[in-house]
Amino acid sequence: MLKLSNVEVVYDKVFLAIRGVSLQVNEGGMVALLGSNGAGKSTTLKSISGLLAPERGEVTRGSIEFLGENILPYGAPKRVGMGLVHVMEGRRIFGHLTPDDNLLAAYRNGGSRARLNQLRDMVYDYFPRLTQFQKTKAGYLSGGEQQMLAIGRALMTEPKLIMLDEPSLGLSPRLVQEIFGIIRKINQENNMSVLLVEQNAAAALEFVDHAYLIENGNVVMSGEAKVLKENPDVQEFYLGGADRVDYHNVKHYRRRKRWLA
Amino acid sequence: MSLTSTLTSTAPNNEVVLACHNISRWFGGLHAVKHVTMEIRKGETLGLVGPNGSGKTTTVNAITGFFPPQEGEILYMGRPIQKMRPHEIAQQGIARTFQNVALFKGMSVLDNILLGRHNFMKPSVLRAMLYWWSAQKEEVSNRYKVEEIIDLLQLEDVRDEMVDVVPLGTQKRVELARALVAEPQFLILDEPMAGMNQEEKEYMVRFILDAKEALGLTILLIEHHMDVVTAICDRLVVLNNGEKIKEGQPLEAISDPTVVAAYIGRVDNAAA
Amino acid sequence: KDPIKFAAPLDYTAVYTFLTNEYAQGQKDYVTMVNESGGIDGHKIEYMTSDTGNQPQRGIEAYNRALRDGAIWFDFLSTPVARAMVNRVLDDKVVMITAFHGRGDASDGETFPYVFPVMSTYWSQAATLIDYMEQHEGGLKGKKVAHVYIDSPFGREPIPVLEKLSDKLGFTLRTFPYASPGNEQSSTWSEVRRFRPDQVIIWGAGGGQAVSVREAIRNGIAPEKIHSVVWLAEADMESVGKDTAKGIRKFEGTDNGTNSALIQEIMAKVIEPGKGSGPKENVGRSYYNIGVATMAVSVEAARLAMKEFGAPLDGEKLRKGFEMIKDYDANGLLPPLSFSEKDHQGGGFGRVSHWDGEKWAPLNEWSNPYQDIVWESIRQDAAAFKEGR
Amino acid sequence: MAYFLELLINGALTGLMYSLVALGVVLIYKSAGVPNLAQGAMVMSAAYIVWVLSSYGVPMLLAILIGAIIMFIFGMLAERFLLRKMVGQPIIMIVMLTLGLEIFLRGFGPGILGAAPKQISIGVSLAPIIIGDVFINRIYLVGGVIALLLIGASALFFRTRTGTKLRAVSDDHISSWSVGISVERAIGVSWGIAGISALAAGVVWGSVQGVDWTLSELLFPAIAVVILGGLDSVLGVLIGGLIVGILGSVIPGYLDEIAGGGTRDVVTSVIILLTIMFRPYGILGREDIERV
Amino acid sequence: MFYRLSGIHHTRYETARRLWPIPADRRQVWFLLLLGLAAPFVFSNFYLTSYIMPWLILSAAALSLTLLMGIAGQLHFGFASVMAIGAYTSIHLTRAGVPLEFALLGAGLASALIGSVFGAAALRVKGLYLVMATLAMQYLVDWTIINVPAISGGAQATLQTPASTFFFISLKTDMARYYLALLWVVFVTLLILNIKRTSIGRALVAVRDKDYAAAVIGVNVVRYKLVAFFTSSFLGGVTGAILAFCYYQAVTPEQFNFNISVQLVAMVLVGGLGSVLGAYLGAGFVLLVPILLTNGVILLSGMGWLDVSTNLLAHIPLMIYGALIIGFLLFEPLGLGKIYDNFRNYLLVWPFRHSKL
Ligand SMILES: Nc1ncnc2c1ncn2[C@@H]1O[C@H](COP(=O)(O)OP(=O)(O)OP(=O)(O)O)[C@@H](O)[C@H]1O
Ligand SMILES: Nc1ncnc2c1ncn2[C@@H]1O[C@H](COP(=O)(O)OP(=O)(O)OP(=O)(O)O)[C@@H](O)[C@H]1O
Ligand SMILES: [Mg+2]
Ligand SMILES: [Mg+2]
Repeated sequence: MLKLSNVEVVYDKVFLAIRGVSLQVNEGGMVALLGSNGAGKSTTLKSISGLLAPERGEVTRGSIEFLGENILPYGAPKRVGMGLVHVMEGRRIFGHLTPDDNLLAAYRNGGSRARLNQLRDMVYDYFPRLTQFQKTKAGYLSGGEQQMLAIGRALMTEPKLIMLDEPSLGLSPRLVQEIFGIIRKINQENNMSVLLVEQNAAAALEFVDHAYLIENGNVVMSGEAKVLKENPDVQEFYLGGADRVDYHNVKHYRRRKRWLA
Repeated sequence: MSLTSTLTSTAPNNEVVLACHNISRWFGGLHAVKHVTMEIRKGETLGLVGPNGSGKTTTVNAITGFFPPQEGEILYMGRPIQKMRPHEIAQQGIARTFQNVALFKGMSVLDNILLGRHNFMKPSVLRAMLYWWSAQKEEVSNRYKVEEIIDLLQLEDVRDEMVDVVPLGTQKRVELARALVAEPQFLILDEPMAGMNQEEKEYMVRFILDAKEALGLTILLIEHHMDVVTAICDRLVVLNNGEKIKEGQPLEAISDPTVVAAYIGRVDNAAA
Repeated sequence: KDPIKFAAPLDYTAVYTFLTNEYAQGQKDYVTMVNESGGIDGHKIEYMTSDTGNQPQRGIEAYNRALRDGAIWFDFLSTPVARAMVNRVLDDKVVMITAFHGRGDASDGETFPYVFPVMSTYWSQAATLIDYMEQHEGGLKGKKVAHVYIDSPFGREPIPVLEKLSDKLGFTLRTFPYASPGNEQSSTWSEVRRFRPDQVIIWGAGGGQAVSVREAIRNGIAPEKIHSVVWLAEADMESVGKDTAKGIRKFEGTDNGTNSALIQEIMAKVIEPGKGSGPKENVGRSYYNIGVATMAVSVEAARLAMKEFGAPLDGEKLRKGFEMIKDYDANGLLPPLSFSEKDHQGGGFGRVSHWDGEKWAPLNEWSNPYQDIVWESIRQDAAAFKEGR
Repeated sequence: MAYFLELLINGALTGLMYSLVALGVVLIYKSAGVPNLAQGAMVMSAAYIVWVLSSYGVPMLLAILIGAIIMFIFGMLAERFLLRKMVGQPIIMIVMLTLGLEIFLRGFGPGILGAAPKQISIGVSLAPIIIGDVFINRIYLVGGVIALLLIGASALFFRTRTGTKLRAVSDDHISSWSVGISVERAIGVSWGIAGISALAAGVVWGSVQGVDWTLSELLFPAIAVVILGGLDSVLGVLIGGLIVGILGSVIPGYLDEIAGGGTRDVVTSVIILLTIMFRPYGILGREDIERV
Repeated sequence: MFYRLSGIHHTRYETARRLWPIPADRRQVWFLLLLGLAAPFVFSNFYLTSYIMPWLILSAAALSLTLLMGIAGQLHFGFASVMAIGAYTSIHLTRAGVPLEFALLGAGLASALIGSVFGAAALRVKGLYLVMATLAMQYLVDWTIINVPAISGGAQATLQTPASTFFFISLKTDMARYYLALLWVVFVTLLILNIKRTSIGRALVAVRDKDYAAAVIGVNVVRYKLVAFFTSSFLGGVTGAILAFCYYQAVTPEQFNFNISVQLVAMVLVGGLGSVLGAYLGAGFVLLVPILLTNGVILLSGMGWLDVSTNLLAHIPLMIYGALIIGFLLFEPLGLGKIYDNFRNYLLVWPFRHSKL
């Protein structure tokens, strides 16, 4: 349902952030995008959701298709209307609004009140913890709660594909597990596709069917999660090897990555 | 550099570097930190863990003077510091990094790190005016220390980049460098490894261990990556809802049932 | 023959917008008339105008540019700009007129040889208004006079003269400032009403004047008791309501309307043939006539200078020309003005007129009362200026 | 006592009339996060529009209605062609942009229509309402009532679903985009509404002091009101307006005589300074959520 | 082509920290400095006194404000009042017989003291609220000057600058006044550049960017905010005095009113926040563009190409000026300085289009 071919993004008219990224997400699929810092993962998601413009970024080449339609000419709100939603890195909830108003703000214009309540109940069902904070400004919620709210807010737009940028960042092990669990539940119950950017590769590969590896703005490897997990490079650089890492004896210099698939 | 050769003992001894006695902090009606007491001894790495919103960052903010505790006492090297302002506390030799990277966006990596030398420089307009006769010497002499740390943390190639364009992982390293050039005795790290993949995590751990070894640091570490915490901390303090619920050896602490229920979730999460 | 260059960098866009257009129209039309009839001894007058936005630095630029181009006469119609220019015109020896604005002490020609207030200064205006009350309103002894003014140097300028007059004539003077720009004066007027004044002087300009009049009437002060500085015009009366404002008085330094021979001449020679520089309706309005009058006096000075010294004119000759003007009434537009090396005000004549519902109608004859008191102030301030320079 | 009452009442009404100008500033800030320094110039432009219409013989009420539509469209256009390009830029740049707009409008209206003051009248009698020895200004009363109505309507508006979306937009443009809120439209609407409130202010103030560029100087008291009440609080506009108006009337009413000069601007300035020292975010303004 | 980075190596920390590490830049700076020194002989007196001198002095003012707004991040919408304090102080001091050299110093100190008092009052606020606090300063200072005749100079509210000498050189000639202005702006420029590259500048930027992060490395946030207010007000005060002595030769309250404050802010912003070059460009833009537009429009209408009423004629420059401000901000929000930078960067990477990858 989502297809990127050869997408190139330039920031500030001069800085090439990704070059020739191609990837695909199928209906109901769960796909992960892995890669080190600054590889261009967030940039890829922003190019899909149309959020590059405010950062002076621009898709200079390639095409992005969603549900068979080329969405590049569309602005971000229109893409959300088509069922494509992006939960941004760093949560970015509306800090001065209550959680309830956060959810309300994301509900589409002109939708019925009944549907609104239904969606809201669904979100509170997934994240019962949010119900306790009816009166507090969302900006004062803890990191994990904000993350839940951000996902819940995205769900209010009734998406067909949800893109999550590092949802586990800064969360406690229990919450990571909880949130991944909920994402899986959402994926299964609503047949919603998921495109997930994660640093926590071990958790992500457990959980998706398919994954892409990005380095330096290029896709260097892609395949079934199961297959990737067995790859020696992935093992060494993303999963910390087969055994527990001995942090006290980490090598200072390492061999180059080769990405032999 | 010859940093690694000036080895200091990393074995904990009995000298208490920092002691919090019964500190509390409210935000409006919210009791974010409840009567927390803890001690950190010289050369030790203490892990501070707990669920999100349990008050870890607030505790650190209390120690560093941003949100002074409304109750209780904080002693650094035996002296009370809870009434001092943040910069005065920094001048005592306490350095920290922030959970959400707090670098100065308008500056290059080098300038950011140079700022860490603030306490060793005498900034003044008059000196700036007389640059060639006065400030230049200071700039250059402090530069040597900065270069040492840049070397230690392997930041050579991004030295002249603007700090907001380098990747997040590197930014965290720059922030660590900025804290280290201040030559602190006590270092607080607030989630230095959030948002890093395995490889970067390993590097970061290496840097922290190297720095600790080279500079003889005492470290307070907040981190959600249990594998790291168990590997490098000497002791753990576990907070939940602002209260200290457990203190002890890392592996023992995180397998405590209350800790597992509140924080870890499943036992095998502890490994990840 | 070479033109005589007059430069008028005026404020078209800021504080003085309420009058600049009409004023400049009057000046231009008069220049057109002079040039149509052959100029001064065959020399045409070149009138250069531009906008200064009431900003001194733009005024200085315009001044320097005009000076380079050979201008010998300047009119800025802006207190701040004119003030920034005083030293310059004195050094460069070119004439600057400051009709109804600028410093009152510049009337002292010995201290300010190149500055000509040309018309009654604010001090003379205050004296004329008080004299009218004294003469025609049953005397001022024991009466109460309220001076309601915009809180700026301009609004405060007449206070020393008013104080001297209150001592002399035995009336009680109270001053009521309102905050600049004067679009909101309600608390000031609450206070004025409670003072129960017998006479009220309003001292402001532009929109603030209309607000003053409205507030005065709203607070039950009869229009006949309201006396204004020269800056009150037809537009303000229309704003308040022509009938509501009936009876309001103001100081007048030039004739109003189109009755005077000079304005008639302009109508015939410039307006009728379609050579006017602006809307016809403006002709004869207060600020138009002031513009005509300033230009008429200046051209008269140039004429006298030309006769005496011959071409080419320069600032010094023009100044002497001004000082040669004796009993000049601009064909009925002006009270008889006489200048001298000492007196650059021209005598300080004026009169009081009132709004009769349609136009301003004079209430008394031209006169220049209490000039001794006025000159006391002039000499005082001029001496201070000399000291500072 | 009557003197005090009169100062109090007229001051309160004046304050409400300032609130009318201030309301536009708050509306835009609350939904777009932009402090609009062109609001004064918008008030002026609105008054010019009504003057032009009524000078063509359009009845006042109709002129106001048409003016409201024009001002709404103007607000939308300002967003479309100016503000939209500035999304994500530092706030001070946007402030400068609105200043540029203010300079432009100040040239445009008086340039096209003539700088001499114009008159509009909404047919309110000059005669005051007299209660005992207290004179109440009729047109201020009208202005005050209009201000109350508009403030009430705005307060209600922000409770609606659209209002919530506008508040979300002021919080974070980019994340509003990410959940499908059309930031452009939201900001456009808020500028449009600010345009309408500018019209109300323009008509009332225009009939008090005449229409010329000095109407744009109403910005300063309006900003004082906004700072006092809180930049993003509609209710704050009401409270701030009342305080600025009353103190600005009562204090000079007693102090001017002693100080021998107009003390109103000083009073206002001191109010601002004190507010900022003791309540940096105004009486009802929201505090920045700063988490270390 | 024009700029080459290759072949330039820094072997010492000193040279890496030079003001203009690229030789081409250095050459440009020398050229401009020489031009500045030769200006009285190159340009006619008219251009010198109506354009170059006010531009230089206002650049110094914009630079002083840049220190506060651009580097230290404290917005100031009352900077003209700071300059007013300097101007009035210097005039009163010289009138009292103090030599000009000391009067300038006194002007700076008076402005600095009063300026930092207001700064201190506004220490807790940022952004727009600071704008308002400083606006209040403008009104309070204006009011004091206007209402205290001893300051404003009596009923006329005008004070002429007395004839003075600066280091034994009489300021009677335009040339002498020009060189004093030039000396001052060069001094301010070097000072700001040096502040920017030393520890004090970094501390100020730190306070601007993230005050809590500055505190954690030992920067006393309160103190540095005050230092910024003090220094910038000092420079502003002296600049105000120079403006009075070299350019206006008289002071009236209107020369330093709120509009001037807005113009100063506009200079800093249109030039580009924090950019030294931008301060020059911004000052030039705000000062000269309205003048040039006015003259241009008059020229056009004089040639019969623009047949409109005087009133519209006078307002057209205002409209264009407003539109230009808007246009530049839309085109490059970081200001004229950034436009120049982009151009320079283009030359630096020429003939390539991108700097990376
Ligand atoms: N607004 C921007 N302007 C200029 N360069 C940018 C911008 N945003 C990102 N970049 C650069 O683009 C590259 C890719 O960034 P991106 O944020 O997509 O990386 P990422 O893979 O999401 O990394 P992270 O793990 O840090 O989130 C980085 O080198 C980054 O410095
Ligand atoms: N400035 C503040 N104002 C109000 N409440 C605050 C503030 N800072 C923190 N809190 C509240 O205090 C509680 C503790 O927060 P804290 O940031 O210390 O948690 P934490 O343990 O660091 O969590 P995380 O792991 O998510 O960083 C939270 O409920 C938070 O909402
Ligand atoms: Mg990312
Ligand atoms: Mg935390």
